[in-house]
Amino acid sequence: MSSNDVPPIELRGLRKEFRLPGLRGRARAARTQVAVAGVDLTVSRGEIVGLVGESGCGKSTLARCVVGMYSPTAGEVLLDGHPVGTRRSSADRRRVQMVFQDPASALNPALRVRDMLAELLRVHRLVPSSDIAGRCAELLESVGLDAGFLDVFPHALSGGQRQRVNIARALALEPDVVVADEVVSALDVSVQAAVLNVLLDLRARLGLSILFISHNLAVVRQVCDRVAVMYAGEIVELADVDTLFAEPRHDYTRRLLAAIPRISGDHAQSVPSGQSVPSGQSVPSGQSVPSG
Amino acid sequence: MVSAEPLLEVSDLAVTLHTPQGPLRAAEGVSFAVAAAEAVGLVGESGSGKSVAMRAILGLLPRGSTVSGSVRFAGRELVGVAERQLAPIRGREISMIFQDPMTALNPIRRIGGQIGEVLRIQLGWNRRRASAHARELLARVEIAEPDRVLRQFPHQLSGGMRQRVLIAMALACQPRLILCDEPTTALDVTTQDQILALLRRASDESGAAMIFVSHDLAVVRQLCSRVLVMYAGRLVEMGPIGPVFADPRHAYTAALLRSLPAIDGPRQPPVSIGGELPDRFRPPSGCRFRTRCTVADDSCASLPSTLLPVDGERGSACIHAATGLPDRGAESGVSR
Amino acid sequence: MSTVETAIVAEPAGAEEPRGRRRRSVALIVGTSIVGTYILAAVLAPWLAPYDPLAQDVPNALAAPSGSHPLGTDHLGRDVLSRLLHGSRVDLLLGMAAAGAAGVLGTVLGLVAGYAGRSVDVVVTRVMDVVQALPGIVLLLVLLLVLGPGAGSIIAALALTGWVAYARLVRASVLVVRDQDFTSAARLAGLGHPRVLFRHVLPNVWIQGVIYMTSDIVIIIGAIAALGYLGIGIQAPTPEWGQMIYDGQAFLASHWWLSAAPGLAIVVLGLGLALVSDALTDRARR
Amino acid sequence: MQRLGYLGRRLGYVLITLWGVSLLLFVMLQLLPGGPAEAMLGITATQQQVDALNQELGLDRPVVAQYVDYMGRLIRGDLGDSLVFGRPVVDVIGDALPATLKLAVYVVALSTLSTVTLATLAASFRGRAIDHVIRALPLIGVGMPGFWIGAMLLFLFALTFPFFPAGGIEEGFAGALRSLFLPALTLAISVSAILIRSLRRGLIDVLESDHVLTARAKGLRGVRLVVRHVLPNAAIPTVTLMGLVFVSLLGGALIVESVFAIPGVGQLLVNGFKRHDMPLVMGIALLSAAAILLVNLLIDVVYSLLDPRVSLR
Repeated sequence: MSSNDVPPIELRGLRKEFRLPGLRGRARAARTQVAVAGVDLTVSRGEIVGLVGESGCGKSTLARCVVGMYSPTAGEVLLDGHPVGTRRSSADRRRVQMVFQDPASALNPALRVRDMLAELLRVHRLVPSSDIAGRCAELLESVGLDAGFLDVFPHALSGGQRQRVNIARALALEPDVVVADEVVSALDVSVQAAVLNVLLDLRARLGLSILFISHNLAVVRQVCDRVAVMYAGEIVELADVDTLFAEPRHDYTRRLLAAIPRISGDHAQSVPSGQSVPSGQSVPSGQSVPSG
Repeated sequence: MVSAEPLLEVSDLAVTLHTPQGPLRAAEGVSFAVAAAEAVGLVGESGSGKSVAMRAILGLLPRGSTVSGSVRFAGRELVGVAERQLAPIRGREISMIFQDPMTALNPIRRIGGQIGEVLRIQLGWNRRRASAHARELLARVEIAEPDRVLRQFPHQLSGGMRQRVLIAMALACQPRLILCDEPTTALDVTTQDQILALLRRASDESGAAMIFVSHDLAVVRQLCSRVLVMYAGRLVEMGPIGPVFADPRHAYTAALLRSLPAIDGPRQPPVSIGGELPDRFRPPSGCRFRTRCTVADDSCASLPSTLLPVDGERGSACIHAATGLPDRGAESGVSR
Repeated sequence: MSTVETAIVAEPAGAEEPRGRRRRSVALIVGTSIVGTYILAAVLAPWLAPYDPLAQDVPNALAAPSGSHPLGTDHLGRDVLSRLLHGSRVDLLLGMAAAGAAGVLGTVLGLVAGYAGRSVDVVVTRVMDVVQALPGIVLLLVLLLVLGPGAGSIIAALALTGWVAYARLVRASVLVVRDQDFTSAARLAGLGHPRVLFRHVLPNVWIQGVIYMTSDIVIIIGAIAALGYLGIGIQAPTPEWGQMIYDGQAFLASHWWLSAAPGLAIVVLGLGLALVSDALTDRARR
Repeated sequence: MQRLGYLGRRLGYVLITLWGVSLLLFVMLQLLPGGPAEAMLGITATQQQVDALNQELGLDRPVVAQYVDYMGRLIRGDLGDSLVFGRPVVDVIGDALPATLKLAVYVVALSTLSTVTLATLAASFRGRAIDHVIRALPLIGVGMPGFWIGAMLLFLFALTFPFFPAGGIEEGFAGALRSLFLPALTLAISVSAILIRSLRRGLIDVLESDHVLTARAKGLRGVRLVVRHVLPNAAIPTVTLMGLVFVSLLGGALIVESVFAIPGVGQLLVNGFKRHDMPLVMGIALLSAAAILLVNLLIDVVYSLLDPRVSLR
């Protein structure tokens, strides 16, 4: 905990309102929807902060304010201690990158992986043009994909592979902060872990700061250092991950934790176990399948 | 009273879907039985064939699909039967709840009409009687203002409310079997919790048997007494849920359980199953999990998909079914 | 999380017709051959046509089809087959030019309106609404009054009437693409608007315009023929299908083929283009 | 309440668009080569004749003053006098309107009937022979110019087999029904070509939707399923398409009237164009725009009745 270090990203009193269309004049105030109601949050260098909450709590809006897709109604976003204006410069945009939720729509179907990565490197002049090909392969390697995937179109990738390419794209710009918005929620459990490990690895190797947004508390517990619980546009609890799961303080956090189904221990067994398998129903022996 | 014959008996069920890339064998060799009033979980990941197998029971597959094998429900065969003969069973004896409550209701008809409809066509009730009963059903699924909701359209309700409406619809004719196809996947955790409690109570009260399809092992753990595990179109393990989860006898079940992030207990780094799902059009020979398996050997390539007995109640299609999985499976498997 | 499963369950095209793919590629081949034949006929008309399309032979007027005149002669004794072949130059060329102009104009406006949003979008959308509030033929006539007679005017008038359909189509696709995460990602990566528009949005939407163009050419040729039929299109002696249908109508009872032949020429061309369009739509959907 | 608000907004939009059309037409008048007067009189006219007509029409005044005058007359419903007929344009069009209206109603009835029947058949027997036949029809129909279909129908059913009159419009309901059958059929063929495609696609999309799966899981099937859960939902996108179809119908009607010698608005337009009767052409343009916008408004009403979600927009 080095408090004298300037955090790569800090939110101060961040607030975002949306005006609902249709009404004008005096009724306008009543038709304003507050998505984020004044949030303070800091992500230190090399830290993974989880942001959890249910749909509609404002976590995605918050993410979009952080990366600059929305300009906040009030409050500010500070990069390395310097506030960024509503119109972000290209250099400022580059420093905060986002990995999107939906692997299907996050990659341009018309571009090969190589072209997509090379474009970013070229536009921002991140490496000399002779090194672009090598850097592309290196980026894929850092997310656990071999260079063979460079010449592939997105439709030929599985969900997990797409999500890794998405991370590689964010990495191409050498950002300080990555906002990971529900990056594994569209993936199968067996594939989720691979993507999570990529994030953990990047944090360890590059000192990346990650704002990890998820509705899945179990996943957040696996990868995050601190967790912020969001409810109705506000952060209702912010704590170290072990503390939060062991001693939740806010009533909403407690309810959220209680609602999660657990794999261990018996919850409810409505059917007496003796009745569950009728006689003659044990493993059928004669069942065969044409194999191959 | 336990009858000798199970309520539902599925044997050697195989489903071939027609896709733009050609015929796809989405499920094959699926055999299991469900007793009256029993709750069975059917788990698997994308492409495991679990939803397809479920829809095949009621003949609700997309056009051009072909089904072989047998599904016997209360002594009647359901495979290869005309739509005309299946229709009276659907919604009355076997009902189904679907995954996405946002799209599962007709957007341009009122809730009351949609619930009442099943009573009118299946039980021949008149509009007034059906409507009165629909109100009662809404109250039973704990909807606060049933009278108002009856007159509303689906878009005026939240996802959780719509799923309650769908449950009410499924319970309407007091079916003997309820098929649930990932009914809580699209919902928030707290809403999911309420819906699961509701489903548990509903199946207790009605005495209906239930097959609960889910990718979420924990949800199935909450609700079911027995579990079936599918992978790449085949059934790989089945048995009472406690023993299966405590001591899995199929390498896939074990790997899946390990990869689950836990909400309590010691914090552990993410563990994944290496590799990707096999090509669905050209699956590997023998055990389909062997390409990602850490405890496979040469014999796996020629292993039949038959479930081998573990003990009287359990079966697994793994070479380690009888002896238990070797320890190295528990350590390796950490990969990217 | 059966996203793959539901995707397959919901898959419409292939699931309904197993043999569909082969039949669709047959459709594409047939369609392209038809269109190709027309283009060849137009290019080679001077060599293919047995007679001068303008040469009159009044004593031999209204001759029935025979060895020397496969489709007979019209009321001025001109060879119908020769006029038909030369007509393909006029109708096809004008049709493609007008469709091309309308397509480019509409695509650019639709792209800009959809991507820029806000006031630009409102202005373009309002203009589209105004143009579409007038039946095409009425606007066409008004524009021709202003622009005066001639092939150039006809192309310009057709383009000014026809761009709206392209603009609507492209704008709608842009709105979809603009909401996709990859467009946001491109913006977040600090790429400028022109680059995002032309490299990330355009490649995903232009095919819609091209597909529509294949069916639009037929509609436009129909309109050109309609102008000819009404006697206000391409001026008289030049062979043009619509004018030929009109000329033949006076002799419908005795010489039906005079009207039927040029009409069939349009119908078959339309069929060919429709087959191409259908096949392309199918490819794009996949 | 919400629905009324929605319709109010739509009505406002219609008025704005109509004003846009009038502005467009005014600009066109100004752009006429040599000015409207010369365009009307032809290039053989002497300068005195042109000046006289300019003065008579007030075209020698500044553009702004002309525009104020133009809008003032429009608001009073005055579209000027027709040069050819020497009578107010409104009256001339009013005389020709009934014939065109009868034709339009006839076409709507014929095409709706054939569209619903054929599209439902095609969607229910998807992939079978009947579906392929019905799907092939629009492919041919789209390419057929209306006036040519008209001429061929005329040849077949009026000249070769004289079931129907070759032109004009007969007295009385039965007469109109008989004499307008061929022109209506001509137009219905091209209109249905578009509609069948759209409705078939819509039906198939609905047939594959989740809520139809729910309905089938409740035990619905066959006609009841289609009538209660498929057709109403599939009709919604097709209803919105009707607006565009009406536009093409109106345009087509103008041409088909020439083929069948029906004394309607279309004939007026063609004659007006050929004789450079500007007030008449402009009047027809403005009135057809008004008709189209009105139909679109009507479609919005129907749409808001069909789809409960619309009132929230």
